[in-house]
Amino acid sequence: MSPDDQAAEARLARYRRMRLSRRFEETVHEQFEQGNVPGPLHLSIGQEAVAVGACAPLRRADAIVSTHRGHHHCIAKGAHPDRMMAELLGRATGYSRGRGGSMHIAVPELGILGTNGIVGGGIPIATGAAFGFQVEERDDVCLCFFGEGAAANGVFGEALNTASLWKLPLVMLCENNVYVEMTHQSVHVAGEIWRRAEGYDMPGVSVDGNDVDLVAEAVAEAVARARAGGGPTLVEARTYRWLGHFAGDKAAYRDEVEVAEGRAGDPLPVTRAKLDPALADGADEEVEGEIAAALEFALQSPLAGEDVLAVGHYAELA
Amino acid sequence: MSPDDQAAEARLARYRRMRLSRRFEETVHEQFEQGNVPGPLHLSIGQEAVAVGACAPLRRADAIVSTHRGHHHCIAKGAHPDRMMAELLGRATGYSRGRGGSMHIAVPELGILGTNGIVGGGIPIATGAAFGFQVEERDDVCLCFFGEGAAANGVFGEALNTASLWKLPLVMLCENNVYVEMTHQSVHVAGEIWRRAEGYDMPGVSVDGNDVDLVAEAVAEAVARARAGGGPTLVEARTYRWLGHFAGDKAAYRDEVEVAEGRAGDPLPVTRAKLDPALADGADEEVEGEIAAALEFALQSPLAGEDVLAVGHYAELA
Amino acid sequence: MSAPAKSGSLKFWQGVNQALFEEMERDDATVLIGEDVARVGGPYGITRGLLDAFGPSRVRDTPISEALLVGLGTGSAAVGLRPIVELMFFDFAMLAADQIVNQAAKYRYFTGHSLPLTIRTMCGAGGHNGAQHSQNIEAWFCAVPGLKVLMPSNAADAKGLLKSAIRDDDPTLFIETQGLLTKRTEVPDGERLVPIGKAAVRREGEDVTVVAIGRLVERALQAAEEVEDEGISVEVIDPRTLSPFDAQTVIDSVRRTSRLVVAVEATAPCSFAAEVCARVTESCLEEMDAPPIRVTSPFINIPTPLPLAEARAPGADDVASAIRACVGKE
Amino acid sequence: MSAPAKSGSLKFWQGVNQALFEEMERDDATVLIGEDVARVGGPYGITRGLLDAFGPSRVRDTPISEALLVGLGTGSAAVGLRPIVELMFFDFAMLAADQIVNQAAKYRYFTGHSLPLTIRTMCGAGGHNGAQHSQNIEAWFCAVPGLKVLMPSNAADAKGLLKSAIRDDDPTLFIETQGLLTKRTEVPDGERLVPIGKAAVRREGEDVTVVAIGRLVERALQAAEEVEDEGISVEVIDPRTLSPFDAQTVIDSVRRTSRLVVAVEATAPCSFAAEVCARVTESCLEEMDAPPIRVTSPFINIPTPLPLAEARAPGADDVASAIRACVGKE
Ligand SMILES: Cc1ncc(C[n+]2csc(CCOP(=O)(O)OP(=O)(O)O)c2C)c(N)n1
Ligand SMILES: Cc1ncc(C[n+]2csc(CCOP(=O)(O)OP(=O)(O)O)c2C)c(N)n1
Ligand SMILES: [Mg+2]
Ligand SMILES: [Mg+2]
Repeated sequence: MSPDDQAAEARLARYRRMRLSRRFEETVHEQFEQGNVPGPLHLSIGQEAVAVGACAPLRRADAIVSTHRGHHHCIAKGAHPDRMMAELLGRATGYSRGRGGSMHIAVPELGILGTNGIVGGGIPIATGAAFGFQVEERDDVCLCFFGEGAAANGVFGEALNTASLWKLPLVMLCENNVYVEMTHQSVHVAGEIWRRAEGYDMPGVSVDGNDVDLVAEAVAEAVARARAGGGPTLVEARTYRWLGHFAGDKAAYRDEVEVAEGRAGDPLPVTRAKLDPALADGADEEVEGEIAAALEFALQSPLAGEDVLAVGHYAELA
Repeated sequence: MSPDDQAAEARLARYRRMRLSRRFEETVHEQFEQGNVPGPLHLSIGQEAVAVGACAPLRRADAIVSTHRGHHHCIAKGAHPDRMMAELLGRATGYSRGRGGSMHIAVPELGILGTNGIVGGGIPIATGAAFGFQVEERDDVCLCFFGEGAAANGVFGEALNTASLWKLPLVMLCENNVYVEMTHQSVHVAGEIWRRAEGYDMPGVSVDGNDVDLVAEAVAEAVARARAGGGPTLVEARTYRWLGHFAGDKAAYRDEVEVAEGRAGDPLPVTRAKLDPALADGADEEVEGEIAAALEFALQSPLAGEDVLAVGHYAELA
Repeated sequence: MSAPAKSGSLKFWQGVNQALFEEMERDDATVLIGEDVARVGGPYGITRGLLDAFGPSRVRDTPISEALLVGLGTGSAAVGLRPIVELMFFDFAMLAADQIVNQAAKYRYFTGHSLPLTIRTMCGAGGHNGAQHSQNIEAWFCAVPGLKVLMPSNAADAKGLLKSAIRDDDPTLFIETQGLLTKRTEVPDGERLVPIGKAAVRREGEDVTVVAIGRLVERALQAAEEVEDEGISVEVIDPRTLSPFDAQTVIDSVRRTSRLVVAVEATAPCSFAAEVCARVTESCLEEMDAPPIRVTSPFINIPTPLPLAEARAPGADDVASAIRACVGKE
Repeated sequence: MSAPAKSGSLKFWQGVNQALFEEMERDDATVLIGEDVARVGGPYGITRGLLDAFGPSRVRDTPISEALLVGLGTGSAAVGLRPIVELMFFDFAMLAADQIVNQAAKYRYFTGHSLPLTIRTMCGAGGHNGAQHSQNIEAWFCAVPGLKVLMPSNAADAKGLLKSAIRDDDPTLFIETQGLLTKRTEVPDGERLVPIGKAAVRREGEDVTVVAIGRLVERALQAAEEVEDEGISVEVIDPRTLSPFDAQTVIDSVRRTSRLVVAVEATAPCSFAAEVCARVTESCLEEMDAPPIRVTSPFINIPTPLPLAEARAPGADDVASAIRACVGKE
């Protein structure tokens, strides 16, 4: 296969993943509005290019750590829409037995170490995974997703400092979607996050988070450095949170012009435009099928019952 | 009085303070070796110029927050050697009733909000004091002393971020004495601490911490900015810890050449050399008298007894 | 938006909101800081109207820096403010534990000066927020000298206790309960301060003393109604202040009823319920006719789906069964 | 430096040191990280020799970042290591509470995977380090599902329990006691694992059961000697594991003796001592002839001067008086 063909194939795959994430969330959002989601839902619609681009350079053995807004991260790293849908719909077949929901999805066998209800809570864990890879002399890396709001949690600086000192195979990926709950990032972020890397003697870059190829490129460089023992990199990807902080939040605190501009950065059309339309249509169809099947699987699955409450707290009882 | 005379007088005062701190610690160190200090002792000998230079631009109403190694900070801000000596010797007349010791000295009425047993623990409190001054629309500032090791505590980044966003009248003074307990700073610090300011959109400077005038100059600039509403500044002062981490620590983990070079930076002689010898001798004499009186005061005071244990936990019982 | 009507029937959150309004009006040194407390009036709307009323200097949205938040309170209190710091969920207090316990709580001990700091937070599994947004760790803070720990169970006490907490010259931890936010109670007109350290007898009875806190108070009262028809007379006591704990009121009651049930939303080990059992049995075991019984959540994590979370939390029926077991009428 | 002799009479710290050596030898996935644990072998010398023996990749000095430290353990355990994280003083665990409780302890619940993480720390007022370096907050962690909490009282158990903790597939919090570091006990030759969750009866007796942990075990045994001459026969039980707590062993004992004294170094409110009183009275109040008595530190901060710190801590004499009071022989 020629390099061009490979590039085309890679781009199609990326588009397909982004589309899968988008349709997954649109579908689960509908389910939420129908009252079928027994938990909070933080949607990442509009941010798909960050997740898919960042995971593109990763191998199955690489790890990612996600956040409270992590459906797209999980899907980008290979989580199955059916078990994710089941989890969000509170079904016993979900990744966390239907008892965890959106903020507690983990698939360690795929290197997905977990979404997290604590903002910034995953940062030390990601650093730890990178530490583990280094001790084990594996050339795997850990990619840590976090929001611009999470950068205010002290563990951010703790992680940069030690990761840089130890040259850990860590990629710190700040997904800046302009909002932190109901307030603009300017309330939360002094200066620019990617510039904080320099103070810790590590490279920092800023990238257009709505261009999946640019994100993939930037992260690929960071991943290559990490695999080669060159240490961590801080990447800030600029994108926009289309919807409210959580499903149900009308986000009346934002003005329409800003929202319209934000949505204009939709990462899907740009990528789709670069594809053979027939292939793109085919991908869309596949995605529809996959999503329909996932929803079917979830709705067919039994709701998590009280029997799931006590299990899995200790090895003895696992 | 001519500017020159003023400068000379100021320098004499600074020298006198440094000398007071040096002799205070040498004296308490002797007492420690005689078994008269019922607590840990972290000595700052060799670092006097950082404390005295940094406090030189401060007014009584300004606040400082200190660390576990804070005798020189307290003396520089005006704490009385007698009550400090009493505290370190476990006497009921000490600043903390003799029950707190070296890591728990506070004199709020002098703006000394406390030394601290938690490395980095004072950083949020200093930020809070600056916040308080801002809300009260006072033009006072808070100076936060912390070591290069403390910069690894997450609260460091949390403080820089919010202080910069809110333009708080805060001066973050990193006293880099090259050691963090028993390990070299290179084990603890990625890059250079003062450079981290830029990532938080605030000014950062590095200064020779063994030159009291240079420290005073750098901090005066930061203080002026803070009083004028210009926000926080990060100042890193380079100095050297002459002795072990605590009294009793032989510091065998350091090589003699390094220690010799470090001690060569003694801040006292350089300053003394710029003084009228007669005045300097006079200052030395005064200091000897003050220290002798302080030791006398402490030794004459009763040891803190069990009666101090329960008092001062709640307003009702204070 | 402005402050809700000053009296009549109020929701729990409105009691909190009114207390904040009244105390911020009363004392200019009072400030409120927290994540999303200003512009949007709090994720649950509890602080709505305060920014408009008191302005951006005294009411501030903060970055996500819980440890710093508490330090902002401690430091500003040390230089003359009377700050109120909101930690959105009690679980997040873990990120600030050093600043609360090692710093704020010990400030007076080290300095001899007052520290009029109020920390507000929200506990419990009343939402569908899962294992990291629903925990009850009040017991941690009851073990800390220098702190005062408050947990109101209704709108009137929420208002009156918070006002007392804000005026108090020691650091107070004021714990709101997620499951109570929208519950209504009558709130008397005019200024009413609920004293810190004083328990409330919610219902008098002869056969068994039920000590309940937060969300379990209402459930205990329901249980008391339920078993009344069975001829069991229940006394229900709401400590309201967990530290310092008004043990005497409880002990006097148990001396009369000779039976004790303690109901809390937390898990049992080393909980406030354990403390009540210990304090009471230490003082009057000989006068007790039955073992004390704790009604708590099982020792497992809090699931996200609300039905499962509610299934895990102790209900009125659990309290009722405990009462029956305690009086030997199963 | 290398590991101390493998047996005979060992100091508490040597038991810890040997366990670390043996387990790191046994399993290459075992790593040790902490502040000053490598080059200087720990501020108290507990980890001496490990860097030389296992090298700088597996034994690392870290920056002062307690929250990150625990995360380094959680993340590396998640990808295959068996990490041991040292938090120099228990007080500093407050800076890592989120990572311990919200993250590590819930990992298996959320993921279904093991998390073989061991967190070592040191509690108690045995030094002259003051109110921020001497606290006993073990009760906080006994309230956390998913964690196992261990507190050995002698060198042999320190060694055997730590070995079990390191091999355990759940996160364990291993609490060393400052006041015991240099105390000697006989440590049997060869490999000996002390089971997690099993209490030890240190001394058998008929009249009263004394449950003691950490530093209070030795003091309880001294007290037992002391009152023996007065004709009081004391049973002393050392739970060793605080969570899960081996309540049955204690309850069976109290059923025989009908009396309970609980001695801990912590302050009383919501302490492990409160939990023991609650568990025991819940199960066998009718069989008890006297109220339980807690012997704890008073509810005040820990002073820095060692004589004052010792005056504050409960001593053998305090345990003895409690025993006499409990059996009614004051
Ligand atoms: C430690 C902590 N503090 C506060 C919260 C409440 N909270 C949930 S999401 C959120 C905003 C996070 O913003 P950002 O990091 O930018 O991520 P985004 O939501 O934009 O994806 C906050 C404050 C939390 N979950 N954890
Ligand atoms: C949170 C916390 N972690 C660890 C310690 C133990 N400790 C005391 S001093 C110290 C080193 C501090 O180094 P630095 O900040 O450079 O200050 P210096 O001692 O050089 O003045 C450490 C690790 C502590 N007191 N607090
Ligand atoms: Mg964001
Ligand atoms: Mg230093």
